[in-house]
Amino acid sequence: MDWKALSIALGSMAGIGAVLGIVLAWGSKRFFVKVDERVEQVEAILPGVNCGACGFPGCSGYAEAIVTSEATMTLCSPGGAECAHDIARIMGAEVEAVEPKYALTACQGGNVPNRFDYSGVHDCRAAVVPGMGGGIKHCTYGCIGYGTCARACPFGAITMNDKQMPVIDEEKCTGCGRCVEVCPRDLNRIDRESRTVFVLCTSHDKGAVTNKICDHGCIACKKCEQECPFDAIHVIDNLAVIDYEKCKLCGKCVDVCPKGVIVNLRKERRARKQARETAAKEATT
Amino acid sequence: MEQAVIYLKIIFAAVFVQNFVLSKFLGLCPFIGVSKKRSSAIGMGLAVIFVMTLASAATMLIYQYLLKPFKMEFYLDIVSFIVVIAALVQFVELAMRKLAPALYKALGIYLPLITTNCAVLGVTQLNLEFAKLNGITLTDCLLRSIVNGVFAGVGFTLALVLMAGIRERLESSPVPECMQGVPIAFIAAACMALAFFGFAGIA
Amino acid sequence: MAKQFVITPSPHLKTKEDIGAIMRAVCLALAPAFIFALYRFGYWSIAVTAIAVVTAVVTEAICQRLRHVPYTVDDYSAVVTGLLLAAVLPPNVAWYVPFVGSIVAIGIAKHCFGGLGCNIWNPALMGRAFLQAAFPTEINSGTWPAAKGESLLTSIYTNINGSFDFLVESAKQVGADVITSATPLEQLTRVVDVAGKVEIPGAIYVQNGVIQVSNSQIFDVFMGNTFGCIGEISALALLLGGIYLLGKKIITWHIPFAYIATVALLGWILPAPYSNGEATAYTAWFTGPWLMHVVGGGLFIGAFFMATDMVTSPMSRLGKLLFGCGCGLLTIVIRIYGGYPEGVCYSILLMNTVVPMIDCWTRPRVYGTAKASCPKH
Amino acid sequence: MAVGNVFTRGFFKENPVFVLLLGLCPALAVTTGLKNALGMGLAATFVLVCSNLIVSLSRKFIPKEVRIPCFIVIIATFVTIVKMVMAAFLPELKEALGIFLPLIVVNCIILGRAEAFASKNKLLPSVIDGLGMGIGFTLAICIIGIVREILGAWMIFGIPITRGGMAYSMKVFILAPGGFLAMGLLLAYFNYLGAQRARRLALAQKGIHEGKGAPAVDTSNPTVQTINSQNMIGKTGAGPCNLCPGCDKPNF
Amino acid sequence: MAFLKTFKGGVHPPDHKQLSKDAAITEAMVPELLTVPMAQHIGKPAQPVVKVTDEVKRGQVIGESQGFVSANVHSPVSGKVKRITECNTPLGTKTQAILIENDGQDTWAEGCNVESNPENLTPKEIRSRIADAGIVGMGGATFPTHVKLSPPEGKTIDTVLLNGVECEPYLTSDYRLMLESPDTIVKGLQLVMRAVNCNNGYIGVEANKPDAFKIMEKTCKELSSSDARLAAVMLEVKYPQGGEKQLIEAVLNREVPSGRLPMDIGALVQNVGSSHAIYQACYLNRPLTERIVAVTGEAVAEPANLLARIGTPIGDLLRHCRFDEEKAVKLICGGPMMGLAHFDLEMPVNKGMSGLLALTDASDWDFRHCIRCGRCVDGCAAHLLPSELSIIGESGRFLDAEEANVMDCIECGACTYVCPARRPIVQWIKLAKQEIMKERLRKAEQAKAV
Repeated sequence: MDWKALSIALGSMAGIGAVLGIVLAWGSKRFFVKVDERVEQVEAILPGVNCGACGFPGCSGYAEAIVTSEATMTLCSPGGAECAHDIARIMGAEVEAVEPKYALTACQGGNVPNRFDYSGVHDCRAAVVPGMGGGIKHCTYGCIGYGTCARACPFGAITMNDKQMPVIDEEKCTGCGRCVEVCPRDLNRIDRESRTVFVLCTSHDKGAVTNKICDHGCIACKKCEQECPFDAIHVIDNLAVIDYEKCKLCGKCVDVCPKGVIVNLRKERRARKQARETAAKEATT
Repeated sequence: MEQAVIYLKIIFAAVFVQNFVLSKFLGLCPFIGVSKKRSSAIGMGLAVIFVMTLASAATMLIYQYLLKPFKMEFYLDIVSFIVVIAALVQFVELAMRKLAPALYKALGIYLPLITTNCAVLGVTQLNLEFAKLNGITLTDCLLRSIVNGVFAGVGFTLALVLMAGIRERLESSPVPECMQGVPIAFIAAACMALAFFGFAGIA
Repeated sequence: MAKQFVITPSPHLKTKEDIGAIMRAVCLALAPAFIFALYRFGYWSIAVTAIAVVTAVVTEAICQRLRHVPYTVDDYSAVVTGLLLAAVLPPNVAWYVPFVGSIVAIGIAKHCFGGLGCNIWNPALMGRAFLQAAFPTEINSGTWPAAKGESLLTSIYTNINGSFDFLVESAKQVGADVITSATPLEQLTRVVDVAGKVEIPGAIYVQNGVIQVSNSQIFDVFMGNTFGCIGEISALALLLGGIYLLGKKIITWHIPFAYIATVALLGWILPAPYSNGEATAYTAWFTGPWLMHVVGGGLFIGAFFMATDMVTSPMSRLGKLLFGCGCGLLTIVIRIYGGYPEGVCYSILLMNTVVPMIDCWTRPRVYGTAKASCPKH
Repeated sequence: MAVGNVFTRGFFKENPVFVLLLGLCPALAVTTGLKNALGMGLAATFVLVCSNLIVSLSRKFIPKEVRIPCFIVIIATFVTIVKMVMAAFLPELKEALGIFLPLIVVNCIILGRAEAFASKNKLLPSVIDGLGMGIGFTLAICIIGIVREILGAWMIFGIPITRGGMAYSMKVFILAPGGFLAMGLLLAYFNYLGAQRARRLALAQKGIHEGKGAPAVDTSNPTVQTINSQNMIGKTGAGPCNLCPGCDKPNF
Repeated sequence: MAFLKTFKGGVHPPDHKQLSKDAAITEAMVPELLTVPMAQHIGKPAQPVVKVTDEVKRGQVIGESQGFVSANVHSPVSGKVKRITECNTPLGTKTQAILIENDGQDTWAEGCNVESNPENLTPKEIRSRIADAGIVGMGGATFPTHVKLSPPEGKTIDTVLLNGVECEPYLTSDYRLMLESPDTIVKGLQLVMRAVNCNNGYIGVEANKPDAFKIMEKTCKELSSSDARLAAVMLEVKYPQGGEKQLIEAVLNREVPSGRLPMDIGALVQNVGSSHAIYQACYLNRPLTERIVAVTGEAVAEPANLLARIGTPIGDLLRHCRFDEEKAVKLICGGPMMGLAHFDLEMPVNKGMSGLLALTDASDWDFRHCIRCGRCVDGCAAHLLPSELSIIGESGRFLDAEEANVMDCIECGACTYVCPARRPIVQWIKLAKQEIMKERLRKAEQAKAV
């Protein structure tokens, strides 16, 4: 054993280590800057899809806003309740449960005839630029059908069916609201899971006009208005509108609507919720 | 004049002919990871140049004054170099955060990436190989490794920035789905490396 | 039901010149060069071309099939790529060289990046660079087929100075199929000082630190009476094609002009290394054989057909000038100081790499604003 | 976590090269042939196992603030040992690996495993993790190596595949561009396979989506930016996106 | 020919003007029922001031201007108000419209159609005459003219440019007007110059209309005086030479700063048609109730330049010129480069409709990826990078387009005309502008809320 070499090696390594250690220790004291670790912690929890549903520039912006308590912790739609709880744990606060929200398209696109041929960019927003005819279909309130919402959805929850109407997959939908922003006809809306009765039409055309061009359009017949036991649905400007303050989601209006404009999603949603819960149970066991 | 030509050749070789990324495969992780945006590519590149220069100088000094005289260059080089580089990077980061916050915002976030950037340790190893093979004077060795360090960093930055420009363009291209992101970056790097073959044999 | 009119966005007039028309014009412009190649090198050169073109078209169709995008082989862009690739291959390469080259050019350099319009590098040149690295012996063989039959131009210009013809003639006399000789640019890179020795007819040599190239040699090379790749030997034919493209406004003058001018200027200015027997010496400044640099090798096909490739060149006019100058600089540096006799291919590829940056630096000044701004994204 | 999973996940699901995109430099630099690739892979595996072992043993003693330098020193020590052993017994291989042998120190896989796994787990799992990841790394670079050797030299393990077949080899594949190209095409191929698999899975269990996949590297600790950033790079790579519920898109 | 004045950029589409170039201006048949839209101009729509069943006379104000940037609307015929409803307009929007049943008498309202000498009018009076007559930019932009003539305090106009360029293919209405009524145009120009108190007036004419140039030059020389220097300027044939900013650049070599107006650099541009209307308003007391429309295109058998009443359905004009409804594929109001396609034959003529084209070519938008040929960059009169904008548009990142100066685009369509990949660049640009405006509105609202 070459003791000399060993001791030199040991000594020099120890020396380097000591010198660097001292320098770093001094440096960390000398150049100390306080940073809030929580920002990074929160950012790590956020899904990182930068969808903007929270209203901040990306997940990092939202994380910073949470830590500086500019924003509440429940704004992240994609992350959902789980995410909110994790953030709350870091921030040392409790949050109320977040009910899931889903998007819904308020048009069923019932066989509306075309007014003209269109050749150009297939984007609903392009179709409503002045001079582009305002959508190919005769109904100037309903879905244009170029799938802008489907392309805008960051979660692939919207697909266009063969009738060129958007179909929203509620399994994938996180209620982020991108589709609401992009729809030039304001057809998409985000609503709580428990709210299940909707009028799927936005046409303010006169009943006769709507009747002629659309088989799923509100014709302002007022049957729903008469049927409603809670005075919660009214025909305003040729369109049935539900007042959710009064609506008890009984679904009577759904049954009387001759055009199938009003729908009730309770059954489907309940079934799906049950499936989700059993799946979650299985996963834990 | 002679000296100048020699250094010119070193520089040309470090930047183009023996480009660290495109012909030596050094520093690929940051090359692929930080080349998505031009601004961050420039930041990363500058940080690498900075650290490479310091590391080249520091490690050459350690080699000349510590490892070589005590005949430890065979078994203590890696350990001592990496420790010095790690400490250096951390110290620079600390100092920059305090003294130049603006610079830290631009470059500092890339500094932690550099410790494990093999380009930095790689340049010290290459300098070492040169110093071992050609026993020229100490100052010459030092100067050479610093120049090599700076311009290897410049070469890295060049490749990184060009790559960032290309990837920005690719972002709006209908790249086949399975190739999006990293695979196409590698294929672009392959094409860049092929193009850089043109410099072969110069100097 | 009333008549349904068509609604389209304005403008309602569109130029007749679509991508297909542009590509067809490029094919047409390349025709003289290939007709000349048929004269000069015989049928195998056209077979090589055919292999390259067919492979390119088939690869394009296959790629589009795999990517589930519409077939656009009818736009002739794959044909152009195949033609250009063949143009920069030696006439006597094995069949698999153009085959592999076209697959790489279309499959990797074009469709991996998203197809026409998205490629960063000129596909044909990328194919060529790949082949150069993959099959170096095939590409740099230095053997060229002896001209089949009496070449028209050979007979016309033999009496001037058969610098290359005498080789062809002698090969024909001994019945050889191939002859070994250097292209003019290869000769330029291997020049030696022959001070005091006899002058070799047709060779390029150095005297008193100046490279000696006779006008007749240059004229021969210009006419295509020389050795080289299929499509690039006749500067005259390429010039005709280039003028046609310029006339049809398929290309603008900026890139070819900047490119050729830079090559000529730097070819004249820069000192070239040569061997004076024992060591490497340098010729004097401002004495370079600039005309040989211009007409020899692939400069014309590079300047008129490759560098002007729309997809891989800058968009603004200033950018095009910059691009051309960069190509010229790199070409000359590689030719004089680099390891390859020809620098056109690599110089264009290198400049293609820089195009995104050039595009950013040379954004036009927007009407009514003080200066152009490069968006941060 | 099951020991078997710890061992095997590095092979495919979290392959350090193809999925996490770590250790790219050696994966391209020394894969001109199968022989070098195997040598590098084994050397790295050895270092990985040993460093995981020591890190795991000493995880209670090393103060949190200086653990990264400590890990680096531990790794560097083992790399030096490998270097010396190789110099003594396999000088040829050492020459072939060149500077990439000492550069094992900065191979992100090793530091990443030390930080993310060994410093938090007991001895046995740490060693198994190191072994699994090491084998995954070796596997990956051997795949690259074999592809490049066949295409570039028409040989496997230095033995020609057919007599006189050299003519068809494309020498570019043993050069730098070929390395990048092979890597890019292999990654694309694995992406393609991953996407196919994800699509099949999604079809099979329509709707029922597993929870978040186990993160490759623990991201909850923000003090170690190095590892975080590496993980960020890893995320940009292939593999199904495990961020959003029900998403079957590969995450690029 | 060598160095005619022009601007930087531009393209050369085929002009197709021979179709209607030699057809003298004729009066169009006045239909039984006219639809007079209330929004025929940029700015707030006019407010109807008549009720259903009211009797109206020709030239009577039926829509009152709302606010400063707005214009009056007058009845184009005498008759009875039948209905107040909605109609499509050539501007591509829907607006309120007054349906008037024509009584065939064409009785002018009181004080209208009376000759008067405007020599003694003050600038302010000229402006108010113009405002009362409801004159708007008749080249297609339909910007209220009196607004243009009222520069705010501190801004002076030193040059008035009359736009006789008519660079859009097919269109010949301005050309015919210049040939047939040169002195009204020049007198109108003099009135404008007096209204803004400046001495220099130019009329820009493209070199492909040498006869019009000659006649304008002659008239200018005749009417020029020391305090009103008039000249005709021949300009290179290039699209969009007739763009306001391009005309200023070509004639005066000045650039309108981004986001500003020509009056900021002391220039004022008027269409020759507007000038003619100003003449009629001031000399004849006739409000703007008719305009010249070039009805042309491949599907029109007898192309013509018709003097049509505002409110005439375009179907009537087309049938007047014997258009082939089977053959026609596309109807365009305005020129083929900037005009909008329409599908409604009942849509009325408005004040800005300079042309009515029935084309047989559908020109599908089967576009490919940008091949970066750079033709759009060379052709762009605003010196933008249309290809970049199109790529931004294609990938839907509309808000990014703002950084690429999309708001400076004049939507002339030159980029889209030359694009060999057939990319609908202008549509993406319009879309991006729309989205950016929406975003700005949203931000402003947010700011207001905070």
